[in-house]
Amino acid sequence: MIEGVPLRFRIPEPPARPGERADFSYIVVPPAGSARRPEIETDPSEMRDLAYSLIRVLDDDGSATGPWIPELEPDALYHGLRAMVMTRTYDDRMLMAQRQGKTSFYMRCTGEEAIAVGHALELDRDDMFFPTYRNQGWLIARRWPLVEMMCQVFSNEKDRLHGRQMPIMYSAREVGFFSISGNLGTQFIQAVGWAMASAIKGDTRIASGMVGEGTTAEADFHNALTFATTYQAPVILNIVNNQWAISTFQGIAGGNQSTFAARAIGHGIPALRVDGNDYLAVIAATRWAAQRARANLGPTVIEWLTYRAAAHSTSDDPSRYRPADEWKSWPLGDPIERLKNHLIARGDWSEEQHRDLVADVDREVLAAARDAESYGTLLDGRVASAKSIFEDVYKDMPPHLQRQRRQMEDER
Amino acid sequence: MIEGVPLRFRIPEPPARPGERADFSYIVVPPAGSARRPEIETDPSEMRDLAYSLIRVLDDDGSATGPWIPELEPDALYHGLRAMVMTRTYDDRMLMAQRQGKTSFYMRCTGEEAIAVGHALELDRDDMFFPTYRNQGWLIARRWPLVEMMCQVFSNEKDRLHGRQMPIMYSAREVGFFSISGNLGTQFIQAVGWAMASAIKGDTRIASGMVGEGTTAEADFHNALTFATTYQAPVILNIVNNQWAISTFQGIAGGNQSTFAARAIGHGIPALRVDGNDYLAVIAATRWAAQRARANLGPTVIEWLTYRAAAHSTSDDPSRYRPADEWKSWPLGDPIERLKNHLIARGDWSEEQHRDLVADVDREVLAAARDAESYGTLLDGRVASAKSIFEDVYKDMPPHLQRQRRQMEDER
Amino acid sequence: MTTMAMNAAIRSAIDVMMERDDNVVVFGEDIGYFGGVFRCTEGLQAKYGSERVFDAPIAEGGIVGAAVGMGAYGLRPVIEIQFADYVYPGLDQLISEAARLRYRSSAEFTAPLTVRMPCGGGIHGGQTHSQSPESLFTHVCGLITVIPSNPYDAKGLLIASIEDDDPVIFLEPKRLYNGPFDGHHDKPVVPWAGHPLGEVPDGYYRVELGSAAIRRPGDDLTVLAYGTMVYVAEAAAEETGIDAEIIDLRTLLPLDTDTIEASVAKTGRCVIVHEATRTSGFGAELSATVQELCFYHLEAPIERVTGWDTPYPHAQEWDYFPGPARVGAAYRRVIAA
Amino acid sequence: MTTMAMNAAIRSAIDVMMERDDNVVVFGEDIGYFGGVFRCTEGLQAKYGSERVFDAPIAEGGIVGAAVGMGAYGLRPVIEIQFADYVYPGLDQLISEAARLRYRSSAEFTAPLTVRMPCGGGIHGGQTHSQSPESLFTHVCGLITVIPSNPYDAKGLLIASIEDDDPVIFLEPKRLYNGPFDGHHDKPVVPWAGHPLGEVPDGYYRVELGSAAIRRPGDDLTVLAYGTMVYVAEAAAEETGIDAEIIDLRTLLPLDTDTIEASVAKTGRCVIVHEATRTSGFGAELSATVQELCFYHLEAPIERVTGWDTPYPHAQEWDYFPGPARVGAAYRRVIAA
Ligand SMILES: Cc1ncc(C[n+]2csc(CCOP(=O)(O)OP(=O)(O)O)c2C)c(N)n1
Ligand SMILES: Cc1ncc(C[n+]2csc(CCOP(=O)(O)OP(=O)(O)O)c2C)c(N)n1
Ligand SMILES: [Mg+2]
Ligand SMILES: [Mg+2]
Repeated sequence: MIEGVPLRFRIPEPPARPGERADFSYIVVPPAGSARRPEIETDPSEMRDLAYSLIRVLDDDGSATGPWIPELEPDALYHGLRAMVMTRTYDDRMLMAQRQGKTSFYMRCTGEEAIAVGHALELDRDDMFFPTYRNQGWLIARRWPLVEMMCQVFSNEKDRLHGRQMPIMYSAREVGFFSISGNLGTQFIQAVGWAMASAIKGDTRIASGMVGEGTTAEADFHNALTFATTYQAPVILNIVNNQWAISTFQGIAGGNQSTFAARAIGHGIPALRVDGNDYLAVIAATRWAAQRARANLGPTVIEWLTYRAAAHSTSDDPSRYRPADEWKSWPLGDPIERLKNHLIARGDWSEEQHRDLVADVDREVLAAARDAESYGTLLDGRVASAKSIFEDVYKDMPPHLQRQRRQMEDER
Repeated sequence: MIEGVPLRFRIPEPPARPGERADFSYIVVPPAGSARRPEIETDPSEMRDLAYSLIRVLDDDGSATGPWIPELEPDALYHGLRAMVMTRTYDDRMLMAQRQGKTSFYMRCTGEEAIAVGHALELDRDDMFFPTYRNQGWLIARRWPLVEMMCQVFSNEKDRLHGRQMPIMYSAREVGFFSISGNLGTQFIQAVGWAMASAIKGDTRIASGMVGEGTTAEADFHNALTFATTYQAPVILNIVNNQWAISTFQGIAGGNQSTFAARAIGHGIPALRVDGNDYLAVIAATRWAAQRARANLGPTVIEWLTYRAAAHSTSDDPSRYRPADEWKSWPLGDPIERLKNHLIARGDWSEEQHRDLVADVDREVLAAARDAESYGTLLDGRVASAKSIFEDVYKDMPPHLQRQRRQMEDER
Repeated sequence: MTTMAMNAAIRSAIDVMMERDDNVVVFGEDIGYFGGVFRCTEGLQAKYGSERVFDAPIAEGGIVGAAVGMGAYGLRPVIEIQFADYVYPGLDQLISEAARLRYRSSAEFTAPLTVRMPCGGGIHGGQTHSQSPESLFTHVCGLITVIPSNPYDAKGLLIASIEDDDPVIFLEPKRLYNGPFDGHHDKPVVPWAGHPLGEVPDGYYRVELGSAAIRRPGDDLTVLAYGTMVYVAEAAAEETGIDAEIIDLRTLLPLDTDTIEASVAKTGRCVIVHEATRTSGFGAELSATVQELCFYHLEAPIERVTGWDTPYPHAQEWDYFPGPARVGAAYRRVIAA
Repeated sequence: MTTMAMNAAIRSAIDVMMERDDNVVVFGEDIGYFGGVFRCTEGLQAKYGSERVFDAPIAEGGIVGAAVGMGAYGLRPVIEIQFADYVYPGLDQLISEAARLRYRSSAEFTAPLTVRMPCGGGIHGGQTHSQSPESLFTHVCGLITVIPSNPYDAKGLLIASIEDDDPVIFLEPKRLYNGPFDGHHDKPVVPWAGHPLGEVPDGYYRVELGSAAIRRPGDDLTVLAYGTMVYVAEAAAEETGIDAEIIDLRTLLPLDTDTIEASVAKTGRCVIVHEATRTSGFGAELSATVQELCFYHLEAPIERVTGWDTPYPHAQEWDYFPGPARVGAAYRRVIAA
């Protein structure tokens, strides 16, 4: 018996703090192409290893390799690249707008563009996506008008959400993008419920939900996995492991003891762990999981390994809690660069074409911003009317809200 | 692409309903002694198989076999047997009292006695146990007075909980038994918090929490695993898989897709899956997990495989949802019979001695019941005073409660 | 017309709606094959199949969350929380999601769920089977809160709730499932058979949300009550001989302030009765509203008779439960004031 | 004495208590190395080590649940919920566990936690960074609910909360962290430096729980307010010229009814102001209480000025926020009545 040893309390610490050298030795990067690709019919118990490996298609030279290479038209690749570039450009423009006071708040997804863009382009138009606040790439990939997005960010007169939601909390049913909640994790189980409903109705549409690695600790993450497995719901449950949750590194969510993909194992759900900065891997893994769901083979969990290159939000200053240049050491690189290099390596693209693309996208984003600003911004106060805040609380406005609305008008 | 296939909604069904033949083919019973016993220092990633195997020590002939045989004095075995017999006798007596209206409610643990009894006798006196309502065996094993237990069940004048709690919701700090909550799962994370506190203080005490397999679906189950792994808390997290949660079989909690022990894998916590009707296996697995915790090796999850032989509670009639004789087909037998046979096989016990024990225990329980009833029962209304309900809401009674207490007295 | 107990009336409402609308699905803990611990869904799985009536894992947050997703898809989930005391793990999904989905998406997505839950005491359930959390829901804009007091209303209100396009919290006073209960726990149980409100049409009908019912017209004082307390209020009127006008609110939000105002304007006196703890209970809102609407009519202070501000005790249940004696004492005080 | 902003005063309270009592531990999301999104724990991890000040997983239920277990062990956890809007996943542990542990175990086990959370609007946080859920807590017996309006009180009340042996909900109006705010959002921000209540002793002192403070004595009417609304009420008094007696409740439960009663008995008029939605907000309880205690003194209906019964909108924040114009209008109506 080992007794009488004083217990110790251990708190996981990130490998590097400000002033220290970035250290990603905890990220093991296997060669591209090394992860196996089981048939989608494989029993989940036969593929637990995939929760610990890393699916990668693009190698350091930009060539695609291994069993996960997805069949894709060059056009599709080009569209993905353009959407990623557009997403980053959009983010930079909106960040600037926030600095100018045109909006109260903004969140970028820099470095993570491949995930939402690839996911959006691979799923079907009628599927439903339950996104996070870092999935603007989906909207851009699906060509939801930039002006619509910006009007929401500016909370202006043309904002379809009537200024009710904070910036970036989009809702875009036409492109299968569920209304974003400010509460973490709540939509993961909703995605499962939506998928259950689709199965109940004998429909063919599937759902996909996304959370950050920090959010895996929330109750609704567990609810989602339990309901997904019990009812074998046609849903993809994505975990974007970008290493940070505001100032908290992934070890605080339990990431030092296991991969996040492995959370699925105990529920008997197959899990893939995927290089989220590898656009081809994103397409391939999404396709595999979607095929399983559509074939009545049930849910799949995907952990996307990536890095949050920018601040958490405009309210955040990451240099207070991590090395300012950590991003430069991130071993999985930049998704845009990697896809660009791949296209170049294939002979389908050139540095010059890329420069043109960037310039072109820049112009498009700028034009959209001008257009959107013409409908007002938070700064100039051209926002939805005060009395509109009483609408949509209920389908029909109950008497007490009518009274309150009258009172508001009387007291102006 | 497999598309256009209508989705199907699948709801797990138990193998047999009333009128059908009991069917436990889903329970795989490996031979006793076949599960390996890793050293406690083994890395969790090296023992994932134990979440899918079944640790058994006692074979069908009552002999102990394999690497998990615990060292135990014959006296300790005798004490365990006696506590199990006492637990069952106590349950039967209290059931009768409920039928007589002496209490409003009762819950038996028939068939599951080995788990709480063995756990109680193996852990240290100063450890803290966060129990379920089916863990009365702990109190009996630790010789908490039967009369105390019964006075709580009768809600009588001597009830230490002053009639505030429903019957069986004991609290017994002296024997390391935390106050039972009526809300499922809430205490699992509390056990982790208690263990974290012990580690923070450099103490040597550990915690143990228990939930039913149905309760693994609750949020606090996930909270417990996340906090336990992140802070490597010295805690044992037990899942009693007795196949049923009221009328709902284990498949609805996700048990058809995986074992419950395996829930731990994704959190990087070692898990044991144990024959819960095998007293020696209970002792051995508890010891192994406690040693890990005391040696600063972190948490362990244990799934105890057992069967809820009786009704869920006195409000329940299981013949409405499962074959009335299902218990008879349960492949892991009766824990009392199995330990008895083992003692007989060892030559330490006989049928006659056992009959004497049962008679002796019967007398003791009956005497205690008489004693307890002398302090009143719910039937005769000799319960704690009405005004005592205002005490212990806060440490010091605030003015509004004093006013309400006065009002209660005025209006009598 | 058939005589139905309240749980049977609830079952009948669900049955009618499942028949009429394929999008109605029902799930919750133990509600499938078994039919629910209070038998409110008995026979429905056999009738509609386990794809539309099914057991759920023990995860109230998951149950509500999945229902929100289903509602967004286009279904009308009717879910059961086994006891109102267990709704708290589901509160985040109710407050942060169901209640605000329409608003935050400008009606792109909605959550037309009905969340049924047994509430209230009187069955020796102790602190975890007796709670009345209604006031919490009424503080959450976007939710509708309903609480019937008899089989007829239960069915009509539940049908209206399921048809409503917003999330409805449907509280079922469990002590009323088998009969009206006036707090005289030592008297024999009275069944619904024989009570006029136990007569329930077999088919479809609605009792509109947002309208109260006057259960007993009277001139001396107005009593605002709901659920079990309606019968306690009636018993107290009978026992004190005070001519109370007893209003059964039926829907707490939106509240039928017209009926309340008219009554208090007439009587000038008001007693509010509920079983929930007093501080910040729904009685507070009622009291504030009455004094705002009827200040110049009030001849006596408004009184609240409620559960005490303690957890619901097990052995002292009848000292906690606001019975006819306590309610009658309040009537007398308010009349004497 | 030092001039401190309110977040600094909060930090100072925790610091003082960590120094005095080894059993005080602090955890929550982003509160460790980083010091919290509002900097309320800045520097504490460096001073006391990560064993006593540490980051938690994003699981509010887990944070509260772990704290309950620690409290039962004998520690005094001081936990932070990053925004009050995110407390709902932790409500079950607060309502079903922390609040009732002492009662259900007859004091064998207790839960001496302090649950800090920023609340209220005014920072363009929209519906998920602006809520004021205080009334929910006040309905839960077993909890104490505190809400300071200035640095001096914040420190003294927080020390008293940490020392208290019962669970305390400690709400921090986030718009007050950096300065008093009277609702005139278009005027420059006023810092705490210069405000008398920004002067804070460096060491230990207590402001007792359960006692209100009269911020402005007056004869015309009584205003019941707390948190940010205290300054709005002051501005409205100044702008209308009405001689309001402004009471800062500081502790909502237990409530200082003596101070309230004495004031309303004197003025005969009462306005209640809070930022939370109106229906079943804490104003309802206040209104009910005032009319119970002071019915025969009241010369006009009690008015409630509150947030509207809608989610907190982002762009229309200042139409939602109960500012001096709305509060002043209520003063005038109550005086004229
Ligand atoms: C229920 C809830 N708790 C806390 C927060 C505050 N919060 C917003 S984002 C965030 C970090 C989330 O991290 P992660 O899930 O890893 O996503 P990422 O930001 O990295 O994409 C926190 C704690 C919240 N929005 N909701
Ligand atoms: C939060 C909560 N939800 C629901 C219930 C009602 N309930 C009491 S026991 C029970 C079944 C529990 O099953 P399991 O966890 O398997 O434990 P067992 O009874 O089999 O020991 C349910 C649903 C509860 N007590 N608490
Ligand atoms: Mg993250
Ligand atoms: Mg069970």
